[in-house]
Amino acid sequence: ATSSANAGAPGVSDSTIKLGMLVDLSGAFATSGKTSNTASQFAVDEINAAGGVCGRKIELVVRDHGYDVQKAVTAYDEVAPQVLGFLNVYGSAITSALRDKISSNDVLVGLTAFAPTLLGDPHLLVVGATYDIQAINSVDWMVREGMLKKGDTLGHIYLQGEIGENSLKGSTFATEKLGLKLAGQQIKPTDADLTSQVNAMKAAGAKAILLDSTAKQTAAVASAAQAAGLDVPIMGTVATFSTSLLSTAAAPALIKRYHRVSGVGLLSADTPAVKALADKWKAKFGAQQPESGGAVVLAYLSTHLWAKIISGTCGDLTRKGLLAARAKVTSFSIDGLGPALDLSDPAQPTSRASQIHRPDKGVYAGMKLVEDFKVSDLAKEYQVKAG
Amino acid sequence: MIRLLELLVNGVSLGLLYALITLGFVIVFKATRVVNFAHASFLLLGVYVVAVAQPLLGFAAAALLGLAVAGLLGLATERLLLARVDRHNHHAMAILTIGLNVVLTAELTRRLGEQVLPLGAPWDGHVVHLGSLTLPLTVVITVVAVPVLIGGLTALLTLTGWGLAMRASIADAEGAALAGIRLRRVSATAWVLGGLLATAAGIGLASFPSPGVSLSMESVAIAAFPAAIIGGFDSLGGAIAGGLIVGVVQVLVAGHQDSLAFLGLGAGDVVAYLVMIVVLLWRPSGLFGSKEFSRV
Amino acid sequence: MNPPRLVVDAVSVAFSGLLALDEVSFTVEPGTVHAVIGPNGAGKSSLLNALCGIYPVTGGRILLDEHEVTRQRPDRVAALGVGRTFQNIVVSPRESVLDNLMVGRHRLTRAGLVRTAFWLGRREQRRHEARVREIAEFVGLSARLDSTAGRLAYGDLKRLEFARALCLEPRLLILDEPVAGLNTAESRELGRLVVAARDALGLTVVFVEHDMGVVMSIADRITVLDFGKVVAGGTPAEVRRNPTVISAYLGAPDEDTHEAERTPR
Amino acid sequence: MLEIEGLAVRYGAREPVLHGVSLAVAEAGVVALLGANGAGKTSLMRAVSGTVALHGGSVTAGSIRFLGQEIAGANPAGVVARGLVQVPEGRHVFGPLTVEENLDAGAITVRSREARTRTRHQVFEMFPRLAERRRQRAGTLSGGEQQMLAIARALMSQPKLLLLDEPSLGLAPRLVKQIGETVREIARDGVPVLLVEQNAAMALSVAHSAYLLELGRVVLTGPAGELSHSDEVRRLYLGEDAEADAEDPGDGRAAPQLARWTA
Amino acid sequence: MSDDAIAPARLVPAEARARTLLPRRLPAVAAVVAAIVVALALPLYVDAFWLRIGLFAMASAVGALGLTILFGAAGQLSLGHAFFVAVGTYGYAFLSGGDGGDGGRLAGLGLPPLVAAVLATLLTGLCGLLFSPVASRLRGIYLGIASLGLVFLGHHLLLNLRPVTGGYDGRSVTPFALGGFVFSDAGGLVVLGVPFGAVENLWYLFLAVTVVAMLVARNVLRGRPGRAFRLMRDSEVGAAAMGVRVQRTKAAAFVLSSMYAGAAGVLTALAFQRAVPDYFDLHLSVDFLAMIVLGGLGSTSGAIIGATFVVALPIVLSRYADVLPLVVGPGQDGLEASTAAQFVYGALVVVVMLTQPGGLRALLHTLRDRRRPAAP
Ligand SMILES: Nc1ncnc2c1ncn2[C@@H]1O[C@H](COP(=O)(O)OP(=O)(O)OP(=O)(O)O)[C@@H](O)[C@H]1O
Ligand SMILES: Nc1ncnc2c1ncn2[C@@H]1O[C@H](COP(=O)(O)OP(=O)(O)OP(=O)(O)O)[C@@H](O)[C@H]1O
Ligand SMILES: [Mg+2]
Ligand SMILES: [Mg+2]
Repeated sequence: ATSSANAGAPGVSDSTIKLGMLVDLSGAFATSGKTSNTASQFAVDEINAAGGVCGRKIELVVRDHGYDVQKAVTAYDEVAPQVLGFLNVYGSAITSALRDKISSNDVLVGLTAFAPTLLGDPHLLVVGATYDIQAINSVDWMVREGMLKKGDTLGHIYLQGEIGENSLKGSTFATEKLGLKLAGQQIKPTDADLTSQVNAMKAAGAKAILLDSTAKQTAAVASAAQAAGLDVPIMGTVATFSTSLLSTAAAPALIKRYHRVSGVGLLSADTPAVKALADKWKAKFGAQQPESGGAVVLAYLSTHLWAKIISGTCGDLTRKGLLAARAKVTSFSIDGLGPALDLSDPAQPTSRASQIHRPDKGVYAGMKLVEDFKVSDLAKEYQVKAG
Repeated sequence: MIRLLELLVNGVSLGLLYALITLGFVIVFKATRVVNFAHASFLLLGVYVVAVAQPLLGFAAAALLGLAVAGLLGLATERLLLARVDRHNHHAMAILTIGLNVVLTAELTRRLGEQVLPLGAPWDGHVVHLGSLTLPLTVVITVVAVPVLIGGLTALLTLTGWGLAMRASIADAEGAALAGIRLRRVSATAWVLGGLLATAAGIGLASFPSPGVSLSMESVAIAAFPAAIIGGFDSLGGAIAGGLIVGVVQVLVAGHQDSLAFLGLGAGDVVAYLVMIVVLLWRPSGLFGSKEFSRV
Repeated sequence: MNPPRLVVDAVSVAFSGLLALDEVSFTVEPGTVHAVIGPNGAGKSSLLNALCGIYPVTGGRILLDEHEVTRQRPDRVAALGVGRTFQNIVVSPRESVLDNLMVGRHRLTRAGLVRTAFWLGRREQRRHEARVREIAEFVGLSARLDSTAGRLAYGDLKRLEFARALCLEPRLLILDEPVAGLNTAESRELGRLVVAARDALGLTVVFVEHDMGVVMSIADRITVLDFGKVVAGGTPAEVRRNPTVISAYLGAPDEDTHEAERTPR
Repeated sequence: MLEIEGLAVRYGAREPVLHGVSLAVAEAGVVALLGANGAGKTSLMRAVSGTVALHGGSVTAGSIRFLGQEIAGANPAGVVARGLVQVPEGRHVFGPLTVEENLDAGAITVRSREARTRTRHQVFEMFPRLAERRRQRAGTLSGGEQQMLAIARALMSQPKLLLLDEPSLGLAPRLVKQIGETVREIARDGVPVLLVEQNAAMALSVAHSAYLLELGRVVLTGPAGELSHSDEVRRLYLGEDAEADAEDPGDGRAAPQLARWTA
Repeated sequence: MSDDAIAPARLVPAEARARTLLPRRLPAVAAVVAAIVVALALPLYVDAFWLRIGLFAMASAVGALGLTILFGAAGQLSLGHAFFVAVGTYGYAFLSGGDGGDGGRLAGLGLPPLVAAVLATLLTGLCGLLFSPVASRLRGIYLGIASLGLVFLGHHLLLNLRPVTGGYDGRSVTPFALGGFVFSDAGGLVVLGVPFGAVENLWYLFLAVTVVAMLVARNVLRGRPGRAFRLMRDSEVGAAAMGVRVQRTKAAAFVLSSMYAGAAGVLTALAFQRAVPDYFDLHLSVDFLAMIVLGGLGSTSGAIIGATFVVALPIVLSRYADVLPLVVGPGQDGLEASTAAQFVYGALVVVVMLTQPGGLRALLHTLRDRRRPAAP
């Protein structure tokens, strides 16, 4: 094989810096993949228009893995020698499969996931609060809002795997600290009918439901709760919402009961940076709103974050240099898009702040702000267990 | 007690929908010996059409259109693809359906993505209260309509000439041809039925309290398999019984997840398969399936 | 190895309410060719299936020399040296005739998965293949060894089954309607092969056949079944004169047509 | 009624198994088709009934006309609908169905319920055994019983022309006689029969004319009585030739030999 | 159903045939030699992308060989193959993995890789044996769906047996090593100016395993067990009457095929360098089925051709799909290249089955026969 021949700085030439993206463009998560891709490209265009970083333009090398591990591994092998780092590797199964390669290549990789178990590895970049912390912040918020009182039962419906299990750590911590009871129900990403889980929640006397699921399942839970006569608030984490939910039969239930916790900002936020982003999106897609405003924001934010990191190592544009530069970023934020991010300790979340959102058909991307970035006391106290 | 009853009724309804999915699959398999790996795609395509057409045509017309499209897809599969393969080569046909499934899935994935399309059924969002039971209207409709549907189908298969023709050609193709039965017509009917039943089941599955049509419905279709086997493949009554058992087991396991923690998290589906394996060890052709006999 | 004696002692076989065999008893002397005849549905095939352990015996005993074979698994019975043919031909239609015959050697060969996997059964296999070719030559299938069995005409399939039974190197040979579907000359030829095989290999033969020409010419003794019971037995000459047999089975003598039923000389 | 001309049939890409066979069945009477194993009798029948395609074969040349219409390559069901019905080699009864259902399936092309009941009575009369077993699954019948069922099923469709492929196969002598009678009766009732038989004696005794097929070609044809006196037929099919007898291997052919296996 | 099943009918006496054997076989022998030379030289010329595909294809080919024995010969449909592959993968990862990997969460026995690989294969056979009471009692589609249960059961176990499997996150795989030589990128071996990393080294290991697996499968299929399998497939009663112990033989076929799957699992582990649960799903099982039928059911060469087709085609297509008309590059609007690749792949499967219902292998045979019209 002839690949990894030119040692030194893969992906860097005198005029360009290449960054890889391994996303799903044709599989079940193609919408997310395309969204991140577009938003990252927006950011790259801005950066390049402003002269690039370290005097070089950023170039994205995008590969589709269709959420297929085998394709992802071959695509990684193909792309890795040509890029300085990976702006985005999408999908937890994919990330898991690539972890060893990532460390042995010593390459920095941005993720679209918030698992605390991904922390501790300096090669992986998790943007914003992790699942456990978001769960804590949301329980804290529900208690502050009077939705839950000491002694109440919180029902937690969580996904099998990375998201759910980490989120469960947070809810367990919060309920213990706040004197609540916890009733858990695990679901699979493919479960479509969640009636039995909701019924179990009802039986357990849940006063509120914390939800980690796919967006479709959010609607399923909301409808099932309505069907079962379980009239309680539903608090979802990041991935639990997509804009099109508001056109399903579940919309009334969602508008009535549903809130979401998020580690990044809203596309409907009223700051210049966000407005510019939203305008770009509108210019490109017209009336068609993004399925997930959060994904747009995250990808856009991360891309700018990467530019920031790279600019910290212009003298040493190597993978090692990049990893070192990462730790130099201690406070990065774009107004309205995210909280201040501190990348200095790979073992700690880059932020512990969350926003609370709720659906609103009248707002761009279907979500409006309820409470701005806030780190709850519980979240401050909580010790993240890095993977 | 009430809760248990609610769980049971929900389980039964789910099981009946499983039975319907399986039935389409089984009829195709019995009549043509082809394992239709695209069955789940048929289901999804059918309901997708319903969901897309529904804002324009209204639910009833859209449902008919969805059924028609899935039926036609079945017909086209049989006529345009399978009919061109040597009729004894069931393996080749099965793999053909895999290829077809790849194409259908790719297209449906492209169109659906992460969306959830509302089905717009008139019973969506409605809940009925029976005594102290709270049940979605869909569940009530399912519990009534599916047995009627299956009963009708059973009658069709056992009492009519068409059913006899079907069973005869299943038993011996050459003998059937020599009795004047049109084999191609029988298999085409089976494929059409397969598409229709899948779509009918899909409409049930996508109805409230499910949020609507989404990609994950394909994997629900797979969950129907243990039901088919437990009941016994060639028995309609078995399909119902198997569906019931699986539906109820899944619902019960999910309802008692905490006390079943020793099985690991999320054991619902797995338990259905375990039940299936136990049943098979006890009765290799399922609970109601006819024993394969061979005499020499 | 001497041919075995087969003792069928009060054997009964029942299928959900239907008594297919009702206390059937007879003895097949070593080295003889023994025919079982009777009307359709009399239970002849059921009897053969019971002998091979394919049908469950509900009463009585079957002895092959000193071995009790009642209720043994079919493969155990085969291991005792019982080879058979089937009334409704059973072959692997997609395999070559040679492979179909080689399966007959199964019980005589030992190469299991491991030995076969590592080239250790080769010598053995070659020896057995040579023998199979001999047997194919004997029944007249040599020319068709490489053809797939599904392409054979009915008569050749019959020969294939016969040859495969011989490939077991049986001591007891069981044939279910071996000449059905063969014309008179071919039937006679096959009958001759059966006798030749018995003489050369030292076999005891039990066979069911409706072709009286063949039965009368090659059987040493005959047992007649009707409705699952033995209704007559004896030498061909005795049986042919038996009025019960004539009325229940042969039909009234009707000399002008039924040449095939006449014993050739 | 049935005219076959220059018929050639082949399976897959192999050599044809019939080479230009011509044969005719008149409006009445029985035509016997004789031939050794593998001569192509069954293939001819399959070509006529259209089932040859189910065996991967096809008609490559020649014509088959039934009631004046070309049926070569037609769909078997279409052929049956025209009144041409075949009893196949190997019975092909519907194993999991009961005897009665088998008969019903045979009559599926018959519209009139009354006619169906009537024919059912007739076949039960002909084969009382089947009446006894009417609720038994066909697959568990004895070989001979299945053969009866196959014949009965074909009769249920009230054919205009009947093709019988070895109807006596596996039947007891008494029934063979009876089948002979039946064939004669069927023909007398106005349904001509094309009969393939290994039991040449029976076949020739009921047939009016006969054909002798060898290696896919007609080698002899004529009135049945004439054929039964030809040397070849007598030797091969009627077993009347002294030379071929078991006790007299004087035909120059060495009897095949097989030695014992020494392991 | 050996590879010669399609050879023209031979009426030549045995001795005469033996004499003509060599010259007739010569082209075939030459082809095999050429293939081996090419396979051996490949790592020197093509890059890691292709070699990686080759690794995946070979790993799958080994699994497909197992399924061809089970389904092609013994007629036992299994959709549980993915489960057994998973057992092989995780078995190897566990047996060879060091204790306390992944921050002390993972257990491992730390056995030498070769020993671990062999034991993992045997372990998979054991799992097959445990399931064989079911496998030997069921037939056809019933077994297919019963074994489907294994995939779900397996996935459940993979997620829940944390200390062994690492849960949803999977666990990393110890690189293969033989006598102190480690098959990893760290080796630093350079051959003819080409640096030999994990992929290049593994290529040879996989090649060796695949060739052995193929020869073993061929022997089994052509020999006594293969014949017993096939008669059993066509008639269990018939097989029993020939002295075949039906239940035991079915179990044996199942165990053997599981061991193949186990070996495939070990190779998969090495090719991925990590074991992740999501790979071992129903799709994988169905893919195996597609491989053996697309290649040509029941033949060893068919399994290999089929595996290459099913594994390589989608990856290659989606890599090069942007050359198709109407297709846009990643991230642009329109028909996504990989979606187009899926269309093409699905359509090709359909086309192959329509035109070559006997599988791709038959196509090769036709081509060969056309080139050599006048075979003696
Ligand atoms: N598996 C079975 N289940 C139910 N009945 C059976 C079964 N096998 C045989 N029988 C019945 O038992 C009787 C005897 O059948 P058997 O096959 O032994 O007859 P046979 O003497 O061989 O007749 P033939 O000469 O027609 O082959 C038949 O009436 C048949 O219907
Ligand atoms: N399905 C088939 N595929 C290939 N060849 C076949 C097939 N069926 C029959 N043949 C071949 O066609 C030739 C004629 O066979 P056919 O069955 O027509 O003979 P037959 O006269 O009916 O013989 P029999 O008296 O044994 O029934 C034989 O050589 C046979 O091998
Ligand atoms: Mg019999
Ligand atoms: Mg014939």
